[in-house]
Parts: sequence; C-alpha cells; structure tokens
Amino acid sequence: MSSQEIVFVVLGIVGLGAAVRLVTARNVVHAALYLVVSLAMVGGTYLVLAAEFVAFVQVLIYVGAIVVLLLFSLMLTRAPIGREALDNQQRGISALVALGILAGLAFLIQDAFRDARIEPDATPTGAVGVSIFQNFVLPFELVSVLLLAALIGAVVLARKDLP
Amino acid sequence: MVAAAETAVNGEAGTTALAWIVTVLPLVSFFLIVLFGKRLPGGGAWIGIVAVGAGLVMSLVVLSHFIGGGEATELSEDWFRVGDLRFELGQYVDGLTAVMLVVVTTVSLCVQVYSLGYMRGDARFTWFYAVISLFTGSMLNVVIANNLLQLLVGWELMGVCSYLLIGHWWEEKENSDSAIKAFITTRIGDVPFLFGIFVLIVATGTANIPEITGAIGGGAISRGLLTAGALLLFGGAIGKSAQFPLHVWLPDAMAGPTPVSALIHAATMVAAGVYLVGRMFSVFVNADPWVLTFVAAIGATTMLIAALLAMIQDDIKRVLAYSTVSQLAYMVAGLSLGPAGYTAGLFHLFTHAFFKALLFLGSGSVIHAVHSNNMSEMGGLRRPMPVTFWTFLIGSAALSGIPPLAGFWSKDEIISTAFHEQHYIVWGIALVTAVITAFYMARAVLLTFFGEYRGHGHPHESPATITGPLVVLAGLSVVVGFLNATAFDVTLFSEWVHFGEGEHLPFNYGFAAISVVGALAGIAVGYRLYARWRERDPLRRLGPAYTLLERKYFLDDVYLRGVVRPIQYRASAAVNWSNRFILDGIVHTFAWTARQFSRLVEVVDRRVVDRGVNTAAGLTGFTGGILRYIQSGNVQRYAVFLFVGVILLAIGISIRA
Amino acid sequence: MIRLPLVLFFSAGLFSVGVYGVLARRNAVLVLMSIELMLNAVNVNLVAFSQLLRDTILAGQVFALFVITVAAAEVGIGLAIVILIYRNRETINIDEVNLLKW
Amino acid sequence: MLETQAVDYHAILPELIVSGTILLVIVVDVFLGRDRKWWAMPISLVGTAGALAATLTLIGERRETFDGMFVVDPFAVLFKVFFLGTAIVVLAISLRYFREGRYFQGEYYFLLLTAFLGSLTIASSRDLLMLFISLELVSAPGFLIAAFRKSDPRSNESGLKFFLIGVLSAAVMLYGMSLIYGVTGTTRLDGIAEALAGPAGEGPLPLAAIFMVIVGFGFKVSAVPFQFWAPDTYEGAPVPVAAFLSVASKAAGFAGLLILMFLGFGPLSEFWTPIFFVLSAATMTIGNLLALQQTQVVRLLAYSSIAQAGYMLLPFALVGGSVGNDRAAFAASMLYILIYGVMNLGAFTVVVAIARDAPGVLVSDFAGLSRRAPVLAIGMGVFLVSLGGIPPTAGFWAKFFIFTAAIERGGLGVWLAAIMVVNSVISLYYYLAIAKQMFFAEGEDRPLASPALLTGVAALAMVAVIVLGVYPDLFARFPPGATLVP
Repeated sequence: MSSQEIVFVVLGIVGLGAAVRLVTARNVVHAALYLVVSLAMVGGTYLVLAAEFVAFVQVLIYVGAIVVLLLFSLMLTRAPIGREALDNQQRGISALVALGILAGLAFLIQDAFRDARIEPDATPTGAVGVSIFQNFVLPFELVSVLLLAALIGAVVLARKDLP
Repeated sequence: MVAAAETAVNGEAGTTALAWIVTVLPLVSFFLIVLFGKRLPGGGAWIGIVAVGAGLVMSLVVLSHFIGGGEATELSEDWFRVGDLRFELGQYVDGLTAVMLVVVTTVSLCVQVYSLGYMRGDARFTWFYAVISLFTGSMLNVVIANNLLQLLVGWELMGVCSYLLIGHWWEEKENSDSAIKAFITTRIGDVPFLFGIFVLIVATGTANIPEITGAIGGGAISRGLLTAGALLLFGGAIGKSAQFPLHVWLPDAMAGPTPVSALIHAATMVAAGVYLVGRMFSVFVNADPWVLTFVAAIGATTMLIAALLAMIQDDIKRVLAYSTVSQLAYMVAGLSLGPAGYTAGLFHLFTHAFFKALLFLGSGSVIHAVHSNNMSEMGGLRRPMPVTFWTFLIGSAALSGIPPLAGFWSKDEIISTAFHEQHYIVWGIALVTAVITAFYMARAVLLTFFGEYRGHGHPHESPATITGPLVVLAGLSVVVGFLNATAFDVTLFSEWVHFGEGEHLPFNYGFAAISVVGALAGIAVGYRLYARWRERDPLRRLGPAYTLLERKYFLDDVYLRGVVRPIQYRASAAVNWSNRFILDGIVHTFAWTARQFSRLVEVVDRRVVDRGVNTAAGLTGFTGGILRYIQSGNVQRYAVFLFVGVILLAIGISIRA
Repeated sequence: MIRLPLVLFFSAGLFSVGVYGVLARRNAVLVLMSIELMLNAVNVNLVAFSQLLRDTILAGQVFALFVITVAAAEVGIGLAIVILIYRNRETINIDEVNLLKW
Repeated sequence: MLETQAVDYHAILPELIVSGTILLVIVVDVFLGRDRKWWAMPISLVGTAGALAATLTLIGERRETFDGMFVVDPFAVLFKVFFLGTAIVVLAISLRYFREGRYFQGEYYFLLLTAFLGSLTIASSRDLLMLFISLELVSAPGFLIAAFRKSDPRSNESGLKFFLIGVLSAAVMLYGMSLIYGVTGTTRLDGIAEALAGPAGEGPLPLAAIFMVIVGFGFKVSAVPFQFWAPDTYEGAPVPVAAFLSVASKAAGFAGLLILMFLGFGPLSEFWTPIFFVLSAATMTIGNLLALQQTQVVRLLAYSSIAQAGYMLLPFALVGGSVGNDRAAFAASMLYILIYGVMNLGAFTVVVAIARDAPGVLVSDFAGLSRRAPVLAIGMGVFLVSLGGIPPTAGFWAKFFIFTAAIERGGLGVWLAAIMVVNSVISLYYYLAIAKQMFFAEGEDRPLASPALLTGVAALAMVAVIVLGVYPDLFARFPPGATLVP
C-alpha cells in the first residue's frame, strides 16, 4: 500500500462513517454536521487524486454554501428530534435495497477494474479552465441558464405572498 | 393449392367496370342529401332511392358478366405509398362481389322505399336518409374493395353509421345506450381485426386482397402467421356479425327505427363479418386446421344459444334479432366446413338477406299499426292486415326451411355439407337449431296474426310504400333459393361463388326429408302451445331454464360487470362463459324435460353464478388493492419500488446473459 | 499510486448510504442531504476516472464541476418546495405528504 | 493556449432566440403592472415563433458546432419544430389559466421557456454531459412549475414528488454516465459507440452502466417502474403544466433516449433490448390496467400517457436486426412520439377548457359536453379515438408502424405486438368511457364558455389528427431522412 492509498483509505473510512451517521442520526443538526464531515472527506479524496480545483470547488460550494442552505432550512422548518420523527417505517427494506446496490456495484467494479491503478498527476487549474471554455462552452452557458431558472423559481416558490 | 383458382384475375373488366359506380352513387347521394336535402321537396329521400335504384340496375349488369362464367376482374388506382407499401383505391369483382352488390342494393332500395311511409313526419327524416345512403355506400365499399385498407374504411364507416342510426331517436336514453353498446362491442372485435390486417400486410407486403390470396396460395407465408391472421380477422367477424360472445349488441340494436334493423340485419353490418370470412377464406383454409374448428365451435355455440333465446322473447323484433344471430352462426358454421361449405355458407347469407329483410319490414308494418313491439299486445292481425300477414308468413316459412322457399335450399345445403364433411356435432346442432327456428317462428306468427286482438285501437293495413317492398321481398324469398336448387340440378349460384374447384354435393332427399320433418315438428309444437293465447307463456314451465333464457344466460349481467364496467372483470366473465357454455349444452338439449334437471341446474347455477360473481368481486378488490398499494401516495415507497424494480431487472438480465 | 477499486468502493459505499437515506428518512431535508451523498459518489467516480484515463480534455473533472453546480441548483429548488410545503402543511415529513394517490 | 473556436451561430440560432426571449420575459416582467403581467405570454409566443422560423431555415441542413457536441441534422430539426410547436400550444392554453388565478405569470413563462430551451438542446446533443445538462434544464423548471399553485397543498405535493423521484433517478443516471465515461474514456457518443464496439464493451459493467442511464430517461418518459410520480404530479400540477409534462417533457426524454441508444449504445443492442422488452410490456400493461380505475380525467390521462410510453418504448426492443429493421424501429418510435404529442396536447387543451368550469375535472364533468361545447366535444372524441388507435386517425398509423416493425422483426417482437393488441383493446374502454359521457350522458345544459384560443387550438389539433390519418403519405416523407441509424 502506497502512502497515497493509506491517506485515501483513512479519508474514505471517515467519510463513509460520517455518511452512515448522517443517515442514522437522531438529531437533524448533528446530521448536517456529519454531512459537512463527509463532504469534506470527499474533497480530501479529490486532493489525493490530485484534482485540486475540483477539491476547492467542493469545499467552497458544498461545505460553504449548500450545507449552510440546508442548515437554514432546518431552522426554518423547526426540525424535530428523535428516531421516530426522522425515520419512516421502511428502514428494513431500505437497508436491503442499499446493501443490494452496494453488492452489485462492488461485484461490477471488482470484475471490471481489478488491476487498474491511478497514478495521480496534478491537474493545473488552468487546464480545467481551458477545457471548460474550449470544449464545454455550450453546457457551461446552459448551466448558467439553469442556475438562473433555479434561483428565480426558488424565490418565487419560497416567498410568502401571492401576486 | 386450393386458392389458385381464386386468384386468376382477368384483364378484361368488361361490364364489371361499372361496379365502383354502384359504390359511389350512395356516397354522392349522402353528400347531396346532407347539403341540399332539407331544401328539397320530400326531404331529399328520392335522391337516395334513385341512387340506390340505379345502383341495383348496374349491379344486375355486373352480375350478368358472371352468368356466362366470367372471370374475376380488378381495377385500381394508387391511393398513397408508405415506404414500399402501396395502398390503392380499387375494386375487385368476382361472383361473390356481384352477388353481394345485388343483395345490398336490393335490400337498401326496399328499405328506403319502405321508410318513405315508415319514417314520415320524423324530425330528422332527411338526416335519416343521408345516413342510410352512407351506410349502404360503406357496405358496398366493403364488398368491392380490392384491398384491406379500403375495406377497413368502409367497415369503420359502417360502425359509425350504425351508431348514428341505432341512436337515431337519441332523446331516449335507452336508445343512446344501445347505440354505444353496439359501437363498443363491435369495436372490441375491430381491434383484433385491425391487427389481423396488419399481420397480413406485414406477412405479404401488400394490402391487395388478390395478391394476398396469391401469396398464400403460393405458400409464401408461414402457417403461424396465417393462423394469427385468421384468428385476428375472425375477431372482427365475431364483433360485426354478432357471434358469441360479442352477440349482445345486436338485440339491443333494435332500439333504432325498424327499417334500420332490416338494413343492419339483412344486407349490411352483420353481413360484413361473414362476407369478410368469405373474402379472406384462403387465409382460413391455409391456417392451422384448428382455426376452422374454432370457427365451427363459435358458429355452433352461437346458433343454438341464440335460437333458444329467440324462443322466449315477447318483443317481436327481438325474436327476429336473435334469429339473425342464430342464422349468421349458420353461415359461420357453413364456412367453417372448409371449401365444401364455402358456397353453402355464402348462399345462406344471400337468401337470408331477402327473407330477413322481409320479416323485419313486416314486423315494422305490424308495429306501425299497433304501436307496440310486444306480441302480447298483438294477435288476430291476419284479418286487418292481410298483405303484411301473407308476406310475413312467407318470410317465416322461408326462415323455417319449408321447401321450396329460399331458406330451405340454403339451410339444407349447410346441414348436408356438415354431415358429408363428418362434422357431426355441427350437423346435430344445426338440425336442432332448425327445429327450434321453426318453433319460434311459428310462435311469432301465431301470437301476432292469430287469435284475438289484444292491443289498443283498431289496426289497419299499412300504406303502399310499406306493403310494396314487402310484396317484392316476399317474391324474392320464394325464388332466390332456386338459384342453387341442387334438387333440380340448378347450380347457378355455385358457379358464381365457389372456392377452389367448386364441386357441390348432389341433393340428398334423405337429409332434406329430415330437416323438413324437423321444421314441421317445430311448427307443430309451436301450434300446440300457442294456437290459443295464454296470459302465461307455456315455456315458463321450463322453470330455471326459462329464467336462464330470460336473463339471456346472464351474459348481459356479465357484460355489465365484465365489459361495460372495468375490464378486470373480464377474466371472471371468461370463466363464466366457459362454465355456462358447458352448462347450457346440458340444459338446452334436454330443455323439454327440464323439470328433472331443474334441481341440477339450480345447484350448478347457484354455484357457478355465485362463484363467478365472487371471483369478479375478488378480482376488482385485487387490482384495486394493487393500485392502492403501489400508488400509495407515499413518494418514498415509490422510490423503494423504483429501486426494487431496477434490482429485479438487473438480476433478470444478468441471469439471462 | 492508488488502486482504482479502492476509490470506486468508496464511491459505491457513499452511493448506497445515500440510497438508504433517501428511502428511510422521513424528514425532507435529510432526504435532500442523502441525495447529495449520491451525487458526491458520482463525482468521486468522475474524478477518479479522469485521472485514471489521463484525459487530455479533463472531461471527467469538468463533468464533476457541472454536477456540483447542478446539485446546488437542485438543492435550491428542493428547499424551496420543502419550505412551501411546510408553510401549507406545517410538516416536512415526506410520508405525511400523501394527498395525491391511487 | 485557449484556441479560438468558430461558433456556427446559424446552427444555434433557435436556442439563441429562445434564450433571448427568456431574459426579455424576466426583465420585462419587472416593469409590468399587475394587470399587465400576462403580457409575458405574447412576448414568449413571439419569441417561440421566431425560434420556429429560425428552425425552419435549418431544414435539410447538416451542421456541427462546438466540436461536434451540438449537431443540427434532420432529426434534430424535426424534434425542434415539434418542441416549438408544442411550446406555442402550451403557451396558448396557459394564458387564461394563469391569468385567471393568482400566479406569478412572468416567472411561469420564464420557467416554461427555460424547459423548452432544454428540450431544444437535447435534440442536438451528441455528448453525455450535454444530454445531462439539457435533461436537467427540462426537469428543473418542471419541478418548479408543477408546484406553481402555491397555496394548494396538492400542487406542492405534486412538485415534491416529481422533484424527489427526478433527482433520485438523475443521480442513478449520473452514476451510470460516470461508469460509461470510465469504461470508454470519453463523453462523446460517437467515441462511446466506437469504444463499446471494442474490448471496452465486454463484461457486465458497461451493460449495468447503460441500464442506469436508461433509469434516468425511464423516469423522464414515465416507464414502469419509474412512473410513480406521473399520476400524482399530473393531478396536482396546474393543467397546462401537466400537458407540458405529458408531451414536451416526455418527448424530450424520448429524443434523448433515441440519441443515446442508437448513437451511443448501439453496439451493445443485443444486451439492452431485453431491458426494453420488459419495460415496454410492463409499462403498457400496468399503465392501462391502472387507468381503468380512474374517475379523474387528468389522472386518467396520466396513466394513459404511461401506457402510451409503453408503445413508444416497444421499438427499442426491436433493435439489432438488419439495418432496415433498425430504421423501421427508429421511425416507428419517433413517429409515435410526434403523433402522440399532437393528440395528447389536443386532449389536454379540452381538459384545460373544462377545468375553468370544473376544477376537479372528473369524467362525469364531461357529461353532455357535445351539447355544451360541440367543437370541444368532437375534438376530444377525435383525440380519444386516435389515442385508442382507431382509423382514420393519426393514432392508428402510429400504432400501425410500430406493429409492422415488431412483426417484421419477428421473434420477441411478435410477442410484444400481441401484448400491444391486447392493451389497445383494454385502452379503448376508458377512452370511450369519456366519449360516452360527452355524447350520451345528461349534463348541465348551460353552454360551456370556452375561450376562442382554446377552442381554436383544439380544432387545429383535431384537423391535424384527421389529416394525418387520412393522408398518411406525409409519414413516408421525413422518417427516412430524419433517422439516426447509419
């Protein structure tokens, strides 16, 4: 095991653990904090994989913006606390489904990529920018329209009044 | 191959080139009546009459082409193309076409003249004539179409017209209900029919009927496809020709004006189904043999159950309606006998058209006079209405198979062919049905025209516009049978309409005697029971069997839940049908000794019916339950189903791979 | 050097945990968080493949950036709907939102 | 370092016009008084018409831009014309509905146009990323406008369900896309097809990935078992939005599916056709059976549209025979989508008209419609008959082409054809049940006040359905040119 792998495994275990706690926590605010941990660990793995720009974006957008948004809405909706308040009646079947998916994916991955190795090569941020503006301009423009639509639509729905 | 003779298409059209005009005339008259009818004297009715009269003359000219043994001819124009598929507008005229042209125009002409008197003063008189014209034109289009697409257009238009005509007096809810019932029921048959056409088009790459027949004759198509095609086509025939289990619409179609009933029952609509089987006969003959057996089973079942139902009706039109169902089943059974029965079945279609039109118009004349459909309010009409009486009597005798009237020849031919082809079950049922037919017609005649008048007012003979067509049709009912009077070696009809070599059976006096004796026995029983009017129908002594008939084998109830209400009942209805099919066989063969069986029937009835109803209820609960379970309103349960579906699909595919 | 299956197992784990959360949590905001886990699993995949393939145009990483952006938009929309429901119904428990059924 | 790239502005002109209109609508809305907010609709209409005109100039063209990521070919043009036509109809039927209630009208039209922008780009996308973004562009505004009856809890719920299932299936689809990227090393469809034909296409992983992508599109087209959201969402959403979802959104999903399956995943068709076999059979059967239970018309149409999606999915199960078979299957599916669009839009137009009078829109609300509003009743009758596949209507030909393709393909295709026949028979029941109400049931006698715009749209759609039914020669013209089968 290389040092990179060791770091990755540590990040992965923490991230997964936090994820599991997120879906089992009995307090919504705790769950949100677990989400922060989990997402940060994912960001960390990007760093290990030498995708720095994606890692920064991950931390900025997810940890910085999305989680805050989620926390705000938790406050707004006065989230209750306790297992019965947070979980529904289908935990058993849900766990089965999740395990089934995990088993299936694990089998597929093992089958297809058993011997694949990543040799992380630092990606210069500039290259990402070039790629976006050279190869993916059109999706980029479309995403801007999407964000505008989401923004305006969300405001319209969330505001209290009617016209 | 058997089909080879059919596909010989002669290039010389000769007089048959007129045939398409016969079709176009009523269509033109439809438009003329719709556009100008209201402004014309007589509501435009004469346009329709002139058009169809001219059509009749031309049809006779076309028929003359075949008297000398003319060959089939074809004319066509391209309609449109889709890819390699070419669809045409065209005509294919052979003996069968020519005969049908004559039948349709004759009956339509009689009906239209008759309606001058019958529909006088109707609020939608002009509209009525327009639709009758369109109806006639559609049927003619079905008859001459040289390709399935064109045939389908006529077929569908006919459905629409029948819907409009049955619901002509739509102000009464019952009538509009009947119209929609007819429409939906035939539609259920039409969908398989549609796909049957698809199958044939796909299998042969053409919609052209002679080409399809040729391709089948050439053995170009797999038997499996043919079997599928034949079954699907027959589905259409079952719906249109009111065969079991889709026969329920026809008796209700009585809601329309009587001339419409005559038209529907004699020459159009129901005839189209039988005609279709005849036209596409090579598909049936070359399909798996069990297809014809299936056709025979449907025919035999239908003829018996419908005849039994006709026995107990009080409404005179309903007697005739069930009789039509039963007689159509004769034709279907005739066709199911293979090439040998082909001529016999279609000959019955031909003769039946005349006497059934006669009977309907006659009943209309009676109804016109007494203002009731119920035979319990008639009686003794032979004196005030002599013309109606005699013509009706001739029609009844023809239907009962009394020689030398038309029905005798055609019916006898089917019965003896069945025996000759060793279809003994069909033969037996056909004989029994013949007896029952004679019985119920005797009953109808006795209740209507003999004894004392039981209705209101003073009935008078109808005007000449009504009796005129009756006399003409009565005359035809007497003579048309001689077109194929094998006893005298006249085989004109089988020279026109035959499949393959067209060999015909020699006349067998033994069989003829059996069927005549059977008919006379039926009449005798009828006379015994109904010579004197009784308040209580003597058949009521049958007890539960009578109830079963009265409730139409509970089929309508089944349909109400099974078809007319949600579809999921249908499975249980199917169970019911099959159960009752067996049950009916037992009950009705021994109907005259029903007392002994009544207990059995009661037990079976209770068990079968109760169980059927319970099953139906259970099924609704079941599907309703499924719906409630899967569409629970809980989005997370949806998500679970989504993932479970994904996983199951993935497992299924990986097992297969 | 990192073995690819390790990375992919991590992502598969995140994805499965996310699925569990979506199915088993009744609080709408927690469901949204679980969906974020699933989307992050996708991103881990994309970045890993991008590095594995040494993609010259970095399609994988760019794709991941787009997914992050779209996820942000989706969260915004989702929260707006949740707040709307909370305002009308005083609950954000998904299994209680079942007026429409059958 | 950044190479300048020549953009073919003519090729993206329709999208540019729609984008411009989107911005114009939202800006103008700010300056409009409360009584004039509805002006957003005419503005949108003009923009859409302009985009339609721009699209028409592209007929017959084959253009590529953005490095082949965005393609204009007859297929794309055909779908764009369809989407823009749909947009015009949806705009037309929205006007009264949103003007007469308390809605944020400007924002509604803004979101609606955004969704249509996504459907336009989907038809031209030849790249996984583009497909994903376009699909989101169709979905995200959809989530929002489904919940647009803000004070109605049912509408909120409709939006929530749509959103949750939508995001969930999007996540599954993205996971599949990431795996495809990993296996093939590209997001370009042509590159993917090339790679899948080689060693990358071996093993179960690519197949699983394709399946996951199908899930995402299966949601969009409401195939069983991804259909659950549809009935609830259609019922709760504003009726014009339901029309949008059942036609434009579904057609966008199918356009994407056609592009993906035929251009990207074609080499593995042997493995994915069974998936479509199951999806198609299950979708049409379950959709139809559940439709029978419905008394609420929008819900009924939702189940009906699920069943119809089953028919559209059928040709996908036929891929992999000869090139001729593939072409026939492609054309059959495409034609069905387009024809379905016309007849279903027509049906929804009538429902919108009824909804002004009876917001619940039960089947019994159609009672006596033939006397209250003859044009609408006849139109609805034609649409129902056409949905049932009865000639001489366009719907008949739609089924005809699918049936032909299935029978010609043979094998399992024949089974699917048989299932389709049975289902068509079942579907007639509930379609004709509405017809029966309209023409035979006793209803209220007062005439139904229907805006001329709605009546006109319904009449137009009716004419289209009948003309296409009587003159199907039109169908022979464009499918061969618009095929994506090489």
